[in-house]
Amino acid sequence: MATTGQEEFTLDTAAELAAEEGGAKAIQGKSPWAIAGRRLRRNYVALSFLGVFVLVVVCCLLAPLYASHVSHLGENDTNSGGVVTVHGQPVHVISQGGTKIVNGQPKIVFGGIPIGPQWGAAGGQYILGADELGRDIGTRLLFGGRNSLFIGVTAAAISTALSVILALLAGYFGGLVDWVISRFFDLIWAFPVVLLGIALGTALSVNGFHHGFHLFGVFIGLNLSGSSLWITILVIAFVFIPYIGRPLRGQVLALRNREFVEAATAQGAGSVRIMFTELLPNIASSVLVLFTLIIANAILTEVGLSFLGAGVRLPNPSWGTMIGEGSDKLSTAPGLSLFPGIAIAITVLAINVFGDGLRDALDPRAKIRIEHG
Amino acid sequence: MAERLLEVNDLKVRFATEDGIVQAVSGISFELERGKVLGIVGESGSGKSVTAMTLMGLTRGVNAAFEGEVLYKGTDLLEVSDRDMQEYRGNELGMIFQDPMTSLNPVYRIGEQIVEAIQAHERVDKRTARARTIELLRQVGIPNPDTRVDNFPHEFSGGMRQRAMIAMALSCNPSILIADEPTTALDVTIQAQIVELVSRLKDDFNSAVIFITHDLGVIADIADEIIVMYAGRVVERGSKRDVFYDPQMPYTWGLLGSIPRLDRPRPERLHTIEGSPPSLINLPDGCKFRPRCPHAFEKCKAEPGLENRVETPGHFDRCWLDVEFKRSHRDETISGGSAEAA
Amino acid sequence: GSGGGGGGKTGTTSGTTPNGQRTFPVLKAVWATTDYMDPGLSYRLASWQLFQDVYIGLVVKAHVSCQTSNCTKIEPGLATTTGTVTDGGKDYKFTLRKGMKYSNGETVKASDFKHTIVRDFNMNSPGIGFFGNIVGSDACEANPTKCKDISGIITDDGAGTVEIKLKKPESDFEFVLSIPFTSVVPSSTPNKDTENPPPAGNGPYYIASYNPSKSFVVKRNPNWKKHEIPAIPDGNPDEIKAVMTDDQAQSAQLVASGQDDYDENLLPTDQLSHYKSKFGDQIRFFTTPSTYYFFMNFRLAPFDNLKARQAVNYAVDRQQLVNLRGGLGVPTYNFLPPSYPQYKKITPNPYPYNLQKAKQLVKQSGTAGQTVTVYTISDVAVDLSTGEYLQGQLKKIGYNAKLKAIAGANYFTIVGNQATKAQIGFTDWFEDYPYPSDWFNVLQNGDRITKVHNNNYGNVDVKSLNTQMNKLASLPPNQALSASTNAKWAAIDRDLMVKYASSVPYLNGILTSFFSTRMNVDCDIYDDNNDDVAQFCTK
Amino acid sequence: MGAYIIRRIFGMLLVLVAVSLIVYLIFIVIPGGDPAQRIAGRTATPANIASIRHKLGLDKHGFTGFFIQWFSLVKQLFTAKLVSYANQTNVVSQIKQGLPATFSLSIGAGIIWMGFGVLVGTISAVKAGRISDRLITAFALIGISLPVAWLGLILRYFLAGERGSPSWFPDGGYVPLTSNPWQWFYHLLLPWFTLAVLFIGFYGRVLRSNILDTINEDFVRTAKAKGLTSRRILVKHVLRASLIPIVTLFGLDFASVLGGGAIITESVYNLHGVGWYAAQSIQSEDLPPLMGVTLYGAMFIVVFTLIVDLAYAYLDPRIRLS
Amino acid sequence: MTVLEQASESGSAALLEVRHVKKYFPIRKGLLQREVARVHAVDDVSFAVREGETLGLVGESGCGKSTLGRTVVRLLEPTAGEIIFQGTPIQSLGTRRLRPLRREMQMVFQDPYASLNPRKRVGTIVSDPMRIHDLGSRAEQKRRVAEILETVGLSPEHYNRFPHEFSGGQRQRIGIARALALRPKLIIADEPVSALDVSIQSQMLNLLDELQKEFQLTFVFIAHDLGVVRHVSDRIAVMYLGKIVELSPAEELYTRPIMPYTEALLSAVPIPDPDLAEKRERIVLEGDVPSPINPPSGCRFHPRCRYATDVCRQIEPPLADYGNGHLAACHHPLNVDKATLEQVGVSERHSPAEADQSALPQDTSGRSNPAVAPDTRSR
Ligand SMILES: Nc1ncnc2c1ncn2[C@@H]1O[C@H](COP(=O)(O)OP(=O)(O)OP(=O)(O)O)[C@@H](O)[C@H]1O
Ligand SMILES: Nc1ncnc2c1ncn2[C@@H]1O[C@H](COP(=O)(O)OP(=O)(O)OP(=O)(O)O)[C@@H](O)[C@H]1O
Ligand SMILES: [Mg+2]
Ligand SMILES: [Mg+2]
Repeated sequence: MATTGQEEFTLDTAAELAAEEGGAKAIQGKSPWAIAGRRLRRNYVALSFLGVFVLVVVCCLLAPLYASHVSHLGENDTNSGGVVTVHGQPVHVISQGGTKIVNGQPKIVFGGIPIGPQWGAAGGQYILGADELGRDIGTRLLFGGRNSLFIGVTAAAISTALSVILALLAGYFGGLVDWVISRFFDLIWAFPVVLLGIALGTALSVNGFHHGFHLFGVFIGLNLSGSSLWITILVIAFVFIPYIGRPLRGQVLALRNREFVEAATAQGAGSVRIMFTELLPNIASSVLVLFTLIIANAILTEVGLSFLGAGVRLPNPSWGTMIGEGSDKLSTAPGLSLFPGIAIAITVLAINVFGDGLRDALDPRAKIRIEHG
Repeated sequence: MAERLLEVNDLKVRFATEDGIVQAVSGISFELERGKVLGIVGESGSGKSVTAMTLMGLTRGVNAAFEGEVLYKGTDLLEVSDRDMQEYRGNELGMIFQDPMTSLNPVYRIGEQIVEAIQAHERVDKRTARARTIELLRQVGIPNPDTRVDNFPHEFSGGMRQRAMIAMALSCNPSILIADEPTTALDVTIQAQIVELVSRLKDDFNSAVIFITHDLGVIADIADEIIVMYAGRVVERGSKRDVFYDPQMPYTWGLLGSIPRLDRPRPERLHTIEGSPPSLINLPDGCKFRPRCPHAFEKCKAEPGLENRVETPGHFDRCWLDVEFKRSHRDETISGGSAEAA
Repeated sequence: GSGGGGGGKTGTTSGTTPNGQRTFPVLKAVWATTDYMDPGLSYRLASWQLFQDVYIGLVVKAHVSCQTSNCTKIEPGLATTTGTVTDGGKDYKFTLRKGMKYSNGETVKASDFKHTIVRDFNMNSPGIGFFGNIVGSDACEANPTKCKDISGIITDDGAGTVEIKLKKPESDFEFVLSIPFTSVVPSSTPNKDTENPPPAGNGPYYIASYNPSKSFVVKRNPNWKKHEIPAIPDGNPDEIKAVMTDDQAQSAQLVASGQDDYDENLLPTDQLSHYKSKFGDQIRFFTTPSTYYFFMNFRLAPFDNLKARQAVNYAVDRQQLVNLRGGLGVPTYNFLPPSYPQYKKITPNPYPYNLQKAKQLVKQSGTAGQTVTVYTISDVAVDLSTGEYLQGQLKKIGYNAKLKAIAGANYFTIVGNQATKAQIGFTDWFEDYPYPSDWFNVLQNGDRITKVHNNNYGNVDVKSLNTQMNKLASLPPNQALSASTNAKWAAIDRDLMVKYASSVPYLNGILTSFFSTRMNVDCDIYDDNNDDVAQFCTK
Repeated sequence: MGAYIIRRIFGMLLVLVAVSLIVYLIFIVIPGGDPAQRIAGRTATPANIASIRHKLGLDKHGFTGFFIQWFSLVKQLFTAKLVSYANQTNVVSQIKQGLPATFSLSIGAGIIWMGFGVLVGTISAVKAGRISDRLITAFALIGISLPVAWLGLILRYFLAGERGSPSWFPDGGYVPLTSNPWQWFYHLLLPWFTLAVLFIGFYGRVLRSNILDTINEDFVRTAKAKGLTSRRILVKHVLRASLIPIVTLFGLDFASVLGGGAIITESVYNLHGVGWYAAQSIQSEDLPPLMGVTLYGAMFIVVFTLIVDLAYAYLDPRIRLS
Repeated sequence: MTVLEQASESGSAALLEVRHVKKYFPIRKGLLQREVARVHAVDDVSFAVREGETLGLVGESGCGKSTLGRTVVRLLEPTAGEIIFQGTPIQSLGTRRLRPLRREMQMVFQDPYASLNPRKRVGTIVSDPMRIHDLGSRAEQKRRVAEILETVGLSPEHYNRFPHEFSGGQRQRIGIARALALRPKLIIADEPVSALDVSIQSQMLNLLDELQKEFQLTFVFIAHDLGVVRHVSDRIAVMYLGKIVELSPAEELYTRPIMPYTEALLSAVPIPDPDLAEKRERIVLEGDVPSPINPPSGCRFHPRCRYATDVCRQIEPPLADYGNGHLAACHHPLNVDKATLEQVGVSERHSPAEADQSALPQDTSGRSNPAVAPDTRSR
């Protein structure tokens, strides 16, 4: 009966809105989605963070342009012996070290310190500095972002899709099916996320994953080389299954006893029809919210895995590997891990804020537990 | 004349929602005296609960606005601060809600919850409070109250929970007991028990009762005075006999006629009130019942005031129709086809 | 023998070294973690550094600095001499010093030597590969855990003599006898990893306790008599207490903050200049007898092609790889490290950095565009970057280069397995003992290629040079170190690296020693691959 | 109740068996990870390797070989005889040695994140819509958006260590509580907060929305109608109900951290706990320690799941265990 | 004469026959999830519904009305018994064989909020049944939906709206439209008006009435409001704790309740007439309905029955015919004259040796049915 009372929603704002919307008539014939959309449209914070996320995605998609027109270095182009012109002066991309003979005594000259952020001083090169092999951090950041986002979104999508199917099966059929699927969830759940992720990531990255069978000459299965991004994606997708599957199963279980499902059964609808046309639309908003949450978490998990060397394989850049690679050069080249870290924080924050707004608009009670420790 | 406990003058309550402003209650007035039962009837959404909760100060919030007066023994409760309102709640005004399943905190024992209510207003130790709780439970008819006091709400049946709610509401001897549809969720047999209990306890505790329901049958049993609400307004108000035997508002006729009654022969067709209650955001002009009223005429485009239009004092209605016209036409609505069937 | 002799002469732990009063009570150190604290099992620098003052073999390497003196010299250890060699280099005879005792009070017996070698076999020690030339070792090699006796080792506890018979002469056998796998432990030591406490010591110190990957405590051997073995200093610290960590930053900070005195780990390359400017001479740098190189597989395309191998040599800018280590390295084109008497710098520079030329060679070889997978170690940042560097360069000269990073613990097993078909990759070699056969014969000899566990990762196989190496490795000790032999080794080095471009050596490593301000760095003797902790002194 | 617990324990054992089987499965697909070769070292002879293979039962192939090897691993683990392939240290004793650091980290961080989480959640719910709520929500959101590895690195870099910046905190490492309580505390402060930040943000947000949901419950309205003070309503009725789901979360998160789940924090700060041990073993692809750590971690999660369920039944009397 | 015989005797064929149907819900516990107890939700119920009639089903909350309804349309699997629909036993038909029969029997649900999928448009909700059974083309389906919407009093413009945009009464109309979409013969309506306001409720009751006439529908009408049931039903079955305790032609139940439970139920119905309410004597039943897990022995109503005697505690009374198709299960039938009683022979047939004198009808001749006004009694 009472509204949630979360918003500071005074009489004035309500009157304004009502006028704006043309009163209650305006909502006639609008789907729950449209109404959620209307709520979302009013949430300027969420929308602006969605804008931030879109901006990040667009920037990352433009990475090849950046590489060819601005930095003139590809994502994996090393340039360790190179020299760039900064303010007309030639500067080594990597400071040169070694032993020099000084007064007949060998003396160590420390080197290997990559050039720092140039902010345009080097004519578009090394805007954010170089890494220890002279690669352009800016370029790698954009390409790394592509990989990180791709991993996050794809892993979340796969995980969500699998979980939805499992949750529907478990919740709808109950009994033995539910028992088996729930135990499967329990089992993955019983593993510490990071540990399972790393174990799988490490194991698969050595020689890849090559399992499947041939059917009439067509290969059905997975054939992934050890350095494939898909390994990271599948690992992350796998470990998150119970985190989405469990809450969804609960929802399906609750929905399953709703009268409209009984009504469909009474009309003679089959299980598949009920699962996909009656139940699925009703968990769809939770799925959407969980999906955004899982994207954020998948991106963070990628960082954890890559940091521990079980994620994206070098030399492919990803924000996680970049942080890991830069971790022991913080004092001479802090940008190496600082920039990707900031990029992740902004991206994940944007997803989280937008996800929050989405949840407020759709208002399912989505709760999810994930560790990254 | 008995002590006047409560006087509500032109109370208006509005809520801001995202769909617009809800005029939940628009100008409701009544008085209540000790020992009396005021029945409020009306359809779902007519503002019964909002009225009741506003009396208790439970509708306050950033999205609510109030107008009018709620004078309790002379104090305007709308002006009382939230903190001071705590003294009135439970102590002066007790309340029972519709759904006994959710109105009790599931994680505390029944006894604890009643003891808490007692201790909120009186400086008594646990033991005394508990003894009183057991006594209260006995009074509301819970068997073995000394063991039942330690049960959790889910171990009680619906009827017993509602009894426990009543015990809780009465624990501090409030002058007014507000019962918001206390029987709606219960079976007829249990409903009868609860109605009987409330009217008995009203006398035992010497309090006044505001009894909200949408069931005219229940109210015929218990109320002294009746308010009929429609679209946030009082459309008819009068003594029980006035409202049942001399209803002035076509809406009241409709209500009476829509009930398939056991005390009358089965009609071919039930009377119906066509259409559905108006949205409280976009109220129609004039008489709010006009769109559904079979007798509406030109004058109804202006809203009638709540006035005494009949000879009986204290019987008010909001209808432009001529009293004589009403008296001659209402029976076909109220008794429906029964006349022809007989 | 009973040999309890003059144990009571000094009897105290306080003492002096030839340099005067330098003993001090406790050395607190930060150490790298190691695999085992057992001379029969451990194969890591971190523990070998300790063992040189704890577990003594028949002979020992000189405890002198390689930077200033000839550190490849072998000196008598438990034995009174470096051994009497007869039978054309096939028979070694040693006589033990009298009255030596282990830290646990047991007497050092001649039979302990044989027991030590048998124990190595029984424990499947990584050291047993060194014993294949001893007469009667075949059965033990075939079934190490069942090994009971080796007929080629004849000991006499009464006379205190040890005689070792070899199947054929072996140039480096004296050196083999100086590595910890042959360091003598008491016969009572069980044939398994003892973990804590480690086996009793027979040097000036013993390891009192060991908590794997956490800490250890080393104390003076109460049964050690002053100057008992001339080649081994008695040691300054009375006790060494070490915590173990592989976190370079943390370990440096512990010393910088004065909590500990000595940082056994490498300084974090990232912070070299910071530490250097702040702590100046408390940090010392030592070039070690080590070579970092890329192997190239002779058996697999494209590196079965000489031009391709040469191209890689041209394409690797040694200076950049030194940079990757923060400057801690000396660029090299030789396989042998410079501290060896057999070393002869290859001049002029055979492969000046020249990408153009490299590209050309690749084109000429007809291998351009082939897919090449670079193997490297994943969990050491520098090694990973090195691999990335090589991959980048290979790409630049026209290969479709991929990178495969493998955990360090597994890396050599994997690339050493022919089934892996590793084409090219990172590797490095720190000497077991200072003789070229430990380099060429192990790493570059075609006759030593095995199916698994191959140390010749590149399957380098040059028939003529194989013969030459085999010959030079089977000399009696008196010829093994002669000038002409040295020159022949140097020639092999040159031929392999220049004529056959068998590998891409790029640098000799530099390691750091970091001392707290209370330590006197002048006492620091960097011998072989390690500081000699026993000789540390305070200011 | 008793039967319920027995049934649950039985189920837990099954889960553990399955977990061990999965870990084993994951690691036998590592082709290069032949433990025999690894144990034998760099100069091993084929015979040497063969004998090690035999000892480990690796010479048995096929289906039975698979189970024999798996069974022998698990058996060795439970008899505390399992040793690492990389350096032959005893897995159980290594895990035991990691316990003080891991427990110190988890318990401290747990207290911090629970305390702050509840505080943050309650404040922002009570002040819902106001500036303080917005600020807290913003911080909470930022908190859950920071990668732990990065946060740890940055904190360690800026606040600890010998890098020119003032070193306010020690640069990683663990000092046992028994040897120096102050140093123990001092060394753990940064790791505690690093680990707790994410959870504080997360718990705060969950609690906030729980509270806002609960406030609209009928029984809260009843409590108001009784005339209770708003503080009492908040604490006794609202918080009590809102905390129930948090307790579940906490139980599972805490279990996973206790079980060595704080791998990244322990690695970044070089705390030699169970998580660090796991990270080390993973990097060296060392099956036995991983088997040990995973089972150890799974055990905590499984046990705490049971504890959470029991606590839940206690906190919410409607739930009957069966 | 049994219920079933009664149905066939009365001439018109039974559309639905329910024979000794039981539905128990197991309660599982312990290590192996053993079944430790059962909820006797429906316990040996038999009745028949003739084509075109409306059978009302009343009883208190939890007495098994919905369970019975759901079991009949095979939303729940019966634990035992037979369900014969149009002469076909359907209690063990598989999903596939059941599907064509589903066209013939539909269900209307109580909760207008829960019974419509909130994510579907009204048009889809109503046309779904046709799609499931592949009836007609898209266009035809659409046309039919418009038709049906009109029939139930909604306008075709509502086709594209969502359920949340409708009031409770309108939603219930949608639910009815959905049930009608397949032109079923039998509709099981499970408290279709309980959640509605009186003014809307009467609209609904009238609508159902019209529809029944228009489409020759047969109804099983479940409700707990005796007034509502009386208004719609031809015959009424009263349920108590999983059993039918009385089954009677509609009016007769109100004028001549035989079972004391029915009597009490009737007397508890509030009457919207202050004078009548004051006058009439109420039988307030003590206590609550006992748990269906351990139903009381003998007559299930005995703990709350004011006429209960020993025989009630020990022996379960069978459903006996008191003439005129009026059946009741009681040891102490009310409103029955001696002749009928003798004819039924309750005491001989159903009281064993220990049956005492008290197992005779109470003398209630002097007391009128308190719920019913005098004028209707004469009818
Ligand atoms: N806090 C609130 N904010 C906004 N709208 C409210 C609030 N409380 C009540 N309303 C609206 O006020 C109107 C009156 O509601 P109220 O609960 O008083 O009806 P009622 O007569 O009690 O109905 P019922 O019989 O269903 O209980 C409804 O339309 C309801 O949606
Ligand atoms: N799925 C189920 N599992 C266990 N018990 C059930 C289930 N469904 C119903 N019951 C129990 O069976 C009994 C009969 O329930 P049913 O819903 O048929 O009652 P009802 O007469 O329809 O009541 P109401 O008037 O409240 O709808 C109740 O005690 C109920 O608790
Ligand atoms: Mg209400
Ligand atoms: Mg029901």
